[in-house]
Amino acid sequence: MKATIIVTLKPTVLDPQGITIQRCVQSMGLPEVTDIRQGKYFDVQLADNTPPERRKELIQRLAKDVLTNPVIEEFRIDWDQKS
Amino acid sequence: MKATIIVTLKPTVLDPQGITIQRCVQSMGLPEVTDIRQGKYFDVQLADNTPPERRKELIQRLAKDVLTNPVIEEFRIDWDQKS
Amino acid sequence: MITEDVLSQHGISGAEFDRIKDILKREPTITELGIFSVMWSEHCSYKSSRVHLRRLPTKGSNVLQGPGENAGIIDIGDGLAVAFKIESHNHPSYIEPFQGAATGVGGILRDIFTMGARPIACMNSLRFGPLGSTQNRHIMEGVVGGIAFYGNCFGVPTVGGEVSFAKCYSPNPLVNAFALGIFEKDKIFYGRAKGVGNPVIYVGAKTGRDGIHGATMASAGFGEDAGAKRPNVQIGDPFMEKLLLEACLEAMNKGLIVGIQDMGAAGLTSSSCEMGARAGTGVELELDQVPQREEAMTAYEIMLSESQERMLLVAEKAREKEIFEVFHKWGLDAVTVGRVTADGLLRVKQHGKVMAEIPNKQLADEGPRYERPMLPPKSTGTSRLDYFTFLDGCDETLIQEFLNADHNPGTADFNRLMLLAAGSPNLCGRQWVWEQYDHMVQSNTMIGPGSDAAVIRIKDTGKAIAMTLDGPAYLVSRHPREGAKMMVAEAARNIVCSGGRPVAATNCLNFGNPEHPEIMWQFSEVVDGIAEACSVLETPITGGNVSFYNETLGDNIYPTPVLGMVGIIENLDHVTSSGFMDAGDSIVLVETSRMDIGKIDLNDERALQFMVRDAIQSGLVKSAHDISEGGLASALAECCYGTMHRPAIGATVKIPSHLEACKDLFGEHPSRILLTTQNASELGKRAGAAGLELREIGKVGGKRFVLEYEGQNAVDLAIDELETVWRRTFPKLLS
Amino acid sequence: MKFGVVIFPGSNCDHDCYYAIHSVVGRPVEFIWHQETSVKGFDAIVLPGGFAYGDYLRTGALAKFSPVMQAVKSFADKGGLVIGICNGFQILTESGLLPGALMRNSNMKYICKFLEIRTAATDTPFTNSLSEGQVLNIPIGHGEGNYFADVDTLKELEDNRQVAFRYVENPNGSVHDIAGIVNKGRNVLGMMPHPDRSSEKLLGSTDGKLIFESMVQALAGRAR
Ligand SMILES: Nc1ncnc2c1ncn2[C@@H]1O[C@H](COP(=O)(O)OP(=O)(O)O)[C@@H](O)[C@H]1O
Ligand SMILES: [Mg+2]
Repeated sequence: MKATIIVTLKPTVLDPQGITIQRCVQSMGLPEVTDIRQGKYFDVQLADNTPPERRKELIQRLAKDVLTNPVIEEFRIDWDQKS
Repeated sequence: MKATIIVTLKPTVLDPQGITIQRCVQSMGLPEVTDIRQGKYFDVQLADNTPPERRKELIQRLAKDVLTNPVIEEFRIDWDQKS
Repeated sequence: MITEDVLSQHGISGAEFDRIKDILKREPTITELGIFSVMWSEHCSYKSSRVHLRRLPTKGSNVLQGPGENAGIIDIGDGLAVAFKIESHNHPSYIEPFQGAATGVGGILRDIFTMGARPIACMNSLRFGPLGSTQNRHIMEGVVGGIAFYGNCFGVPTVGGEVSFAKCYSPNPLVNAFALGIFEKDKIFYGRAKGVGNPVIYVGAKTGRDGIHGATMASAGFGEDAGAKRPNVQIGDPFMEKLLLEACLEAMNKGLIVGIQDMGAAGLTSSSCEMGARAGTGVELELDQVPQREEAMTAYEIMLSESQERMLLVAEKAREKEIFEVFHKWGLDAVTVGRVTADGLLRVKQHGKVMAEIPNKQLADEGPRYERPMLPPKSTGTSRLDYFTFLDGCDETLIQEFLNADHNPGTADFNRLMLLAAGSPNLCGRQWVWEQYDHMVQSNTMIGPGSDAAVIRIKDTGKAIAMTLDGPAYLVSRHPREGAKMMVAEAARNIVCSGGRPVAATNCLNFGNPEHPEIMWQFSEVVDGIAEACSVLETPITGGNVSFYNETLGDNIYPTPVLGMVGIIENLDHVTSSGFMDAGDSIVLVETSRMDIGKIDLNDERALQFMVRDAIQSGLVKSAHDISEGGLASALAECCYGTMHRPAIGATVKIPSHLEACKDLFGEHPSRILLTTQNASELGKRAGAAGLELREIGKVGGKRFVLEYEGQNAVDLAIDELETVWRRTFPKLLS
Repeated sequence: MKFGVVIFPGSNCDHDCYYAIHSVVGRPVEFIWHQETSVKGFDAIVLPGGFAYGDYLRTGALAKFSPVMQAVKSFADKGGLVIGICNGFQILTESGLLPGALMRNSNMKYICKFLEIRTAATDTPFTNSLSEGQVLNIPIGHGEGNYFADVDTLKELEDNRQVAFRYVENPNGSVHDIAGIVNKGRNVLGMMPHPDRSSEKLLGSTDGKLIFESMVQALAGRAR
């Protein structure tokens, strides 16, 4: 059982990496790229015998308490129903 | 016009970051989490007047030539049709 | 429109509001109120501390610039000068340890290169609560990571500092960052908006809603709702800062810049009004020109934003274009956002309307000033840790082991105590911290972290600069004035031990709530202690920073002054480090005849420092180490541990017997230095002439660490075993 | 004989390399701004350490798009000597001038310290004055020095004896303890440790100087 957690900077928080990449890309001759924001992506694998109600709680906790710094980031969970 | 590019380490490449997180998770008492792999997530904004055929090429090129190091990484594009 | 509520949100008292109305001769607009609130905050106006700071000695033959500018400056000869300063970033680091510490480093670096100096070294002084708590560990990992992230990328070596632990910093850490830069002494730049009609140019990162009210945040304690204040934190971009450095120095070199100031606390507001106030001019800003990262920002937000990596400069009228070229070369935005005027006013325009109009002088220089009430504590009894301050913050069982040994020396196991001391949080090796810092970039680091003072050579001069940070908070908490004197003395001693002459100092005063009379008394005592010691040791204060309101849920931290001392080493042959060099060298203890605890005689200290400096310059000394926390035994062990150039080396030493074993081994008497030499008798003569006590106490060599006390081997350990404990503790505390 | 030290935005060992070559080794050296499109007139190119473009995205990833890199590439293709130190090594792998990639250190932390590396190949223009197995005392300073290459690439590196240096004690998780490699033509070296920080006694070691001196010797040989 898998889930994907995506952690991004809050929209108003400065993203120096994104800005730098975007500037570079522009000067490389891709002026159409007007903005890039970088985030983190986590593929999480859960043991197959994890009960469904526990899954939800688990992934939530993982996303909220471990993978996200709530001061500057926010997260989003993509549930993957496969496998 | 937006697209999302996700860059992950190739499955054959050891992910020190993932391992560190995995360890942290285990020590938190979440044994159900059997594997975590970390990747990068990019939200890319294109100028609205970019012609559709150019969009595809652009994002492909960005993903392949800039955002990914083919020695260790692979990428995936999520097209976002909104806006 | 401006209600009581609005005033209290801005931390402006009724009396202060009346003054604002007096100055303006009308009600302020909300933008003006915001501007006053940041400029008159404790952080920017020094309203509680100013009356005391005046007592610090600030003049000396080497001082080119004392307090009042972005950094202090001293003359180091050869036409060169160094600028240095220390600054706190405690509150932001509490809220977001990584970014808080990172932007602290960014801020102090800007203060240095704003003056035209190229930063060549950083240090930091860190205080955390005990690492038994997950939260404290998390804070420390974040803070150290943030400092490394910023300094390493910017390309300045982080060459020293200190880390210590005590309960009162849980979970409110102290993060004080120091930076030092070098330049030609006739190329100093100041934050002055001179020349009516000259353009005011904005360079660097775009303005967002970052850190709005950061300055007022740093001026209020944290209650339960600390979390709610979180969105204020700024993100650091060291790459942008590196570009700013190069571009600013290039523009300065080309003679394009009239005045320049970084946008630190209170951002655009403080930089513009302070530059105007210093030059006696007005500054008119057109906010529509300010590069903005977010939509629909109000004048209030733009003026108060604390987005990082921005500078404001005033250029020669005719040379605007050249400035733009330099900044564009480095890939940076530079935009004219206003001009210098003759009317002395800070005038802020947005969308064609005047949003604020305030006299610069009154705003920047004539903020409120308080003589807050002071109250000494009823009595200062003795504390069980007076001899062993390194135990503060340790587990109670560890403390008890030492206290028991102190009371019953006959039954004590000193091998065990030696290992416990070496593995205690305040004494153990800090490699975990400083191996994360690039301490070698710029290829000048002769002595990096881990010795008494760091030493940076100045290329092409045959000279070096020594620097150190010291802040013995526990001592200060016991006796603020004496503690402060001991702090200055120790810092100077560290410089002397590295072969330097202490020249000048900067200080960061971290205190609790100044509205509490006991805190204000501590503050005043500390200032007097620093003033006295700096006068005697001839090391004037060239600047500093005050951080009040370091409290959590009403508990104040220790009064924690941190002193940054800078010295000059005239000849690279004089550079000396603390580690023992060669087997067979004699180990010599030099001290004053008094065996005080918790207080210091500054004249004796001065004699000690002169004697050792002189001995080093005469080539008599192979290594020198100041004895501080953990006493003689710990200092000896530190000299034996492996360095980057040799493995651990043993020593056999007779510990002089004055009191009881535990105090003689681990007690922390001030004014003592350990030297190694091949000419102990010559050193003895010199010490005698100076009225100092000098004893040859042992020899370097072998693989064992042996401390003999009253005819017995009190400590007899393999040095490798001891070193392993010392080196492994820190990573262990964190895992 | 003229050395060129490239300055990328964010390079921060550019002056260190310049100083080592100019004042310690005593050879002519000039800076090359990253916008240059030619490296004509230079006999050896140094890509210095630092954080080019902040090391944002990946170390060395954005620097490879600087105009000068095209010129460096053709210079290298023609056999010119190129040394990449630390960030320079990362830029060389990103640009494809050297195989493999440099990943986060296995402990996830930046590491700055002196350590020992062992010379693994002496038949390169960068190591010709070293002896096989010679141990150098030299510092590292990096967060991403964990060298990675797939099995085939590694085999090729080993078969061609392209590994120039190995760590005596692996600090960062690099495969095969690799601290530095050369390309097949042996005219491009990438190494994580800093010879520029270990060329003077007062900095703690003069071992790094041997690498610059090897280059001088190689260039002198070529000129003959
Ligand atoms: N403890 C102190 N001792 C001496 N000078 C101080 C002290 N605290 C602040 N100052 C001086 O007051 C001035 C204002 O400091 P500060 O507001 O921290 O500057 P900045 O806005 O650059 O951070 C500086 O010149 C500083 O050196
Ligand atoms: Mg300033």
